[in-house]
Amino acid sequence: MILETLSTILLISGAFFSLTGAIGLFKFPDFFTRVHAASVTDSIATILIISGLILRTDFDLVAIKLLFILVFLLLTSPTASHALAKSARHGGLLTLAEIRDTQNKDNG
Amino acid sequence: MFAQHFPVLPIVLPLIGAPVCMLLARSQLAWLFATLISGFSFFISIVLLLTTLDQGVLSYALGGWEPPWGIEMRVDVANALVLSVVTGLSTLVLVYAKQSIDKEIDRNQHTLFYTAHLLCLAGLSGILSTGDAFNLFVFLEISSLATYTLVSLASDRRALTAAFRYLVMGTIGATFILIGVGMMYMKTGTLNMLDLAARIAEYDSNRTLNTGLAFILIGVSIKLALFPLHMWLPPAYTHAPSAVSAFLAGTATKVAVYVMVRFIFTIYGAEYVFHEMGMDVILLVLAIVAIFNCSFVATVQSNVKTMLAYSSVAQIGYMILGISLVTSAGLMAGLLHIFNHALMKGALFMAVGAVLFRTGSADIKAYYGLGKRMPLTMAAFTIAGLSIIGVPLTAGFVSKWYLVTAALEQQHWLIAFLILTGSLLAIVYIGRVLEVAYFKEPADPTDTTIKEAPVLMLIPMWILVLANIYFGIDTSLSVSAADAASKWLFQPAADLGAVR
Amino acid sequence: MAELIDLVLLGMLAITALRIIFLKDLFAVVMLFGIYSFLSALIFVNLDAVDVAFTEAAVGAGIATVLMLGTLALTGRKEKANSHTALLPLLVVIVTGAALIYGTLDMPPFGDPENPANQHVAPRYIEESPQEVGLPNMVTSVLASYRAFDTLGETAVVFAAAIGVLSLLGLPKQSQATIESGLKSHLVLRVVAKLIIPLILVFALYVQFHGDYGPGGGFQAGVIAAAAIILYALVFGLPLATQVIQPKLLKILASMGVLIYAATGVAGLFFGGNFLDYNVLASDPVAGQHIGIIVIEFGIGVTVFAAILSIFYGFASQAERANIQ
Amino acid sequence: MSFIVDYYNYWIVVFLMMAGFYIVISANNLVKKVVGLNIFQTSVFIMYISIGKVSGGSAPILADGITSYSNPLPHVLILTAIVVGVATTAVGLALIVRIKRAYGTVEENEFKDKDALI
Repeated sequence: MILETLSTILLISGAFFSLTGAIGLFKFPDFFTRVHAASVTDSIATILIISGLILRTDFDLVAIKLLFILVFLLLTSPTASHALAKSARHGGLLTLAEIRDTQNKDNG
Repeated sequence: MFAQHFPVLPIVLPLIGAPVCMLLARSQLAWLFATLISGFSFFISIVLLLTTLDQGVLSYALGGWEPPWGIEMRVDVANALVLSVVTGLSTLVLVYAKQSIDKEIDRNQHTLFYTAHLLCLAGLSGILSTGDAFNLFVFLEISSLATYTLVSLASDRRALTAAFRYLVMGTIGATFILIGVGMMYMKTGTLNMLDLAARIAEYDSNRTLNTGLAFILIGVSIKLALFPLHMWLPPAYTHAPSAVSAFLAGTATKVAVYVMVRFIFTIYGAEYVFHEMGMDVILLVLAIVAIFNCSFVATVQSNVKTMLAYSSVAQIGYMILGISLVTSAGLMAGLLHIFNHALMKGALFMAVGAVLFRTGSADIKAYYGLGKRMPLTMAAFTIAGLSIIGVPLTAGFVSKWYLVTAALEQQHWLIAFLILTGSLLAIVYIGRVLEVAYFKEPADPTDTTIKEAPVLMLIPMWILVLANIYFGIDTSLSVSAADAASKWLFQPAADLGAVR
Repeated sequence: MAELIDLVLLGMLAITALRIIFLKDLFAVVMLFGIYSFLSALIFVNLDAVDVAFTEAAVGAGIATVLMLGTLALTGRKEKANSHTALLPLLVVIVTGAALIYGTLDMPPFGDPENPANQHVAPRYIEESPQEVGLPNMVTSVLASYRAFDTLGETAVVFAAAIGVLSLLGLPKQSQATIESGLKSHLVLRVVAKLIIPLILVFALYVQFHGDYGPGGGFQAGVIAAAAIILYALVFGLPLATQVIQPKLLKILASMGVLIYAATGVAGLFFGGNFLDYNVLASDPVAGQHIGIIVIEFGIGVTVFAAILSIFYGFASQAERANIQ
Repeated sequence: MSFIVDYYNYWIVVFLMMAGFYIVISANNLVKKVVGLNIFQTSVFIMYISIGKVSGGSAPILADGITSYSNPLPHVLILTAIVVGVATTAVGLALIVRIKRAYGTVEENEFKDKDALI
């Protein structure tokens, strides 16, 4: 019973973070903030959802498989976000603040 | 010991041969190996044809699982006949290919050519022998993928766009067939052709089954280049390597015609398709338009390969015409034309390839005065051309004769007249080439590099030419096989089920 | 509940498809196609086709998208504005669609257990295959035993595709890693990739040999193993990858896989059965089935791995070539 | 009403198929054509899998306590078809790469013009 409540809380908060991530992806103004929003969905939301799912198993083979998926995702999704942001940076993309700075300099 | 496995061997041999061929690094070795494999398949097909003429149908359950749970190979007279044509032409083309592709294909791609050819052969044999509707789709895709590769191997860049267009059209066609098979499966729960036939016969008229048939027929029509879905074929045949054109023109579209016959006669039953859905009228009209439209287009082509490609589409019209007459005689004439057309188009494309080999061009200008310089090649072209026209004592005459008789039997005077008029157009386009070859002087009379084609190209070409004459005089084998096949196919589907 | 999820997913697919029609940015089109593919994988899971979903996610969404992106890198990402009117295609599509809708009107209802498709051939697979073939995963039983000839054909199709790409694009020459290539500056990526690639390979082996019991099998395993090497090539550069797995070896492996499969079938002949009959491979039919299925799944895995990887090599070598010029 | 519940799945799938088919025959860009082919085929796969679904059934992997399984046969067919589809895609894309190299464009109407010049 306690486990089930705990798992429900985890699942709902996971769903909440996915939703905020998705909203952020649409609403944020530039590339870097959007990557940030997307990586929220990738990392914290998946951690919460998979932990919630693990609590609902009988702690058998399924739980171990889920644990593997969790570890794998923890390794890959931050790396993917990092690689994305870094490539954008290498490609010469500026953040919104930097664009504003350069514009101010040009004007002033 | 292996006799009972013969129905599956024409597929399995080239299918195993292809990867082995890939491993043989030397071009010569790959050629020898591929030719042997193909020749052996031809031998088995002949044995199968004789056995089926004698005993009727041969059924082979793959994996030992009885149909409809497992996949069944089902060889009867009809597919054994087409199978012999396909494997026989493949062997001759492979013999011919050695020198032809030396000139047309990059050296380090020769093994890939032979591998793709064997895969194509395996796919075509699979389409012919299989008794399972989905298995047919799988083999269709093997042969198609191999064909796209074969076409694109040519060095001309237009071969690439031709292959791409072929790929898009071919995939649309295959997907349509897939949709149709899905609809049939939905209503019957089976994929085995005989089982399908028995279960479809239980429905009187059903909108899902009708749509399924329509999609299959459209899909197959794309594959067999039925007018107006033929637009992929002329560029593909024009720009493909000569050996590939010779092989495909004689086999690929003919196998698709066979697939159409199979779906119409074995699975749905002629009664259902023609009387309830009225498909015969549609096919008849398309066939006649194909004959006239494409023969006309052929008469104005300056590239001889393109001309022959359009002529192929027109000849497919004759086959479909035979089928759409809805009589045993008509179907027999159609099947006979599959056989004869492979002989004549194979020979014609080989002759054109030999000219391309010596002159480097397939344009009609290259043919000026060739009658003296390449007498054997042009003689082969002439005889095979006469066969296309339908001159007596050639194979082409025999199939036209039976076609006209079949039309007259039904009192379709107009159709008989149209068939004969269509032949007149063939006289025009073949005549143009013969005229410049024999009655015009070469553009450069001092050029001595143009001489007779190599022996290895002449032998298979002349085998086909002699076959054209032989089957024009002694029709007993071809006609009796086609006749048995059409009678076999014309039995009501329910009777076929009883054979098992 | 399952129907509701199905409906939502189908709706999302429809939106994705419509978006693809009107987009001109091909990069976005390809990404949306990846999404389309993943969504259909979800539908497959929802409709109980777990094996299919696995394959669609790995092959459709994974490999197809990677190849499309590779092509875009070579051909440019903008579609030119189309001047001719799209009236004829629209007409063709409307007629075809109307025909299909007409066809649906006599279809058996969706999901009904009484449908002909669920009543005729399939019950035997469900009821008998655990005894006859001895595997819990019925999809594997049907795939590898009842309809093994289809699967042989399918392996040949993969082989044919490899031949096609090989003849069109060629293979990279095995070269020293002198050319600047790969993602040298991405330290994090390199470290994580080194950590993950062995894990992916282990997972591929698991999928390969667990296919009898759960979703998976040779196709998925081959694709996953190829993906590991593709990741390696992306991060560390193609020249290094060609030193790990040599292009020449791939040619041999692709052929060997098909031969292993076909040889299993031929073995059936020599032991007195039909082609691809595994019952005769051992004294006990079920044990024979098991041996046969393991061997052919291995053959499939080898061919798929080698074919997918050589296809990737073909595209990558073209990209490399374009970079040098 | 039951009419809609029985068929809604197939109708949406028909729409998806036609969306893919439309992209294939209307697109001028070859890459987009290939994407269209893939969408067309994937939608046909969904149709097949829908045939095999049994309401209340579960995935066709033998398990204790489950009596109703979905039909495994369409799954097998579509596994094959997916692989066939990706094989065609690979060859098609390879052709596109070569066409780009030979013609400098992958727009269908442009290379038709270029061939006419020769």
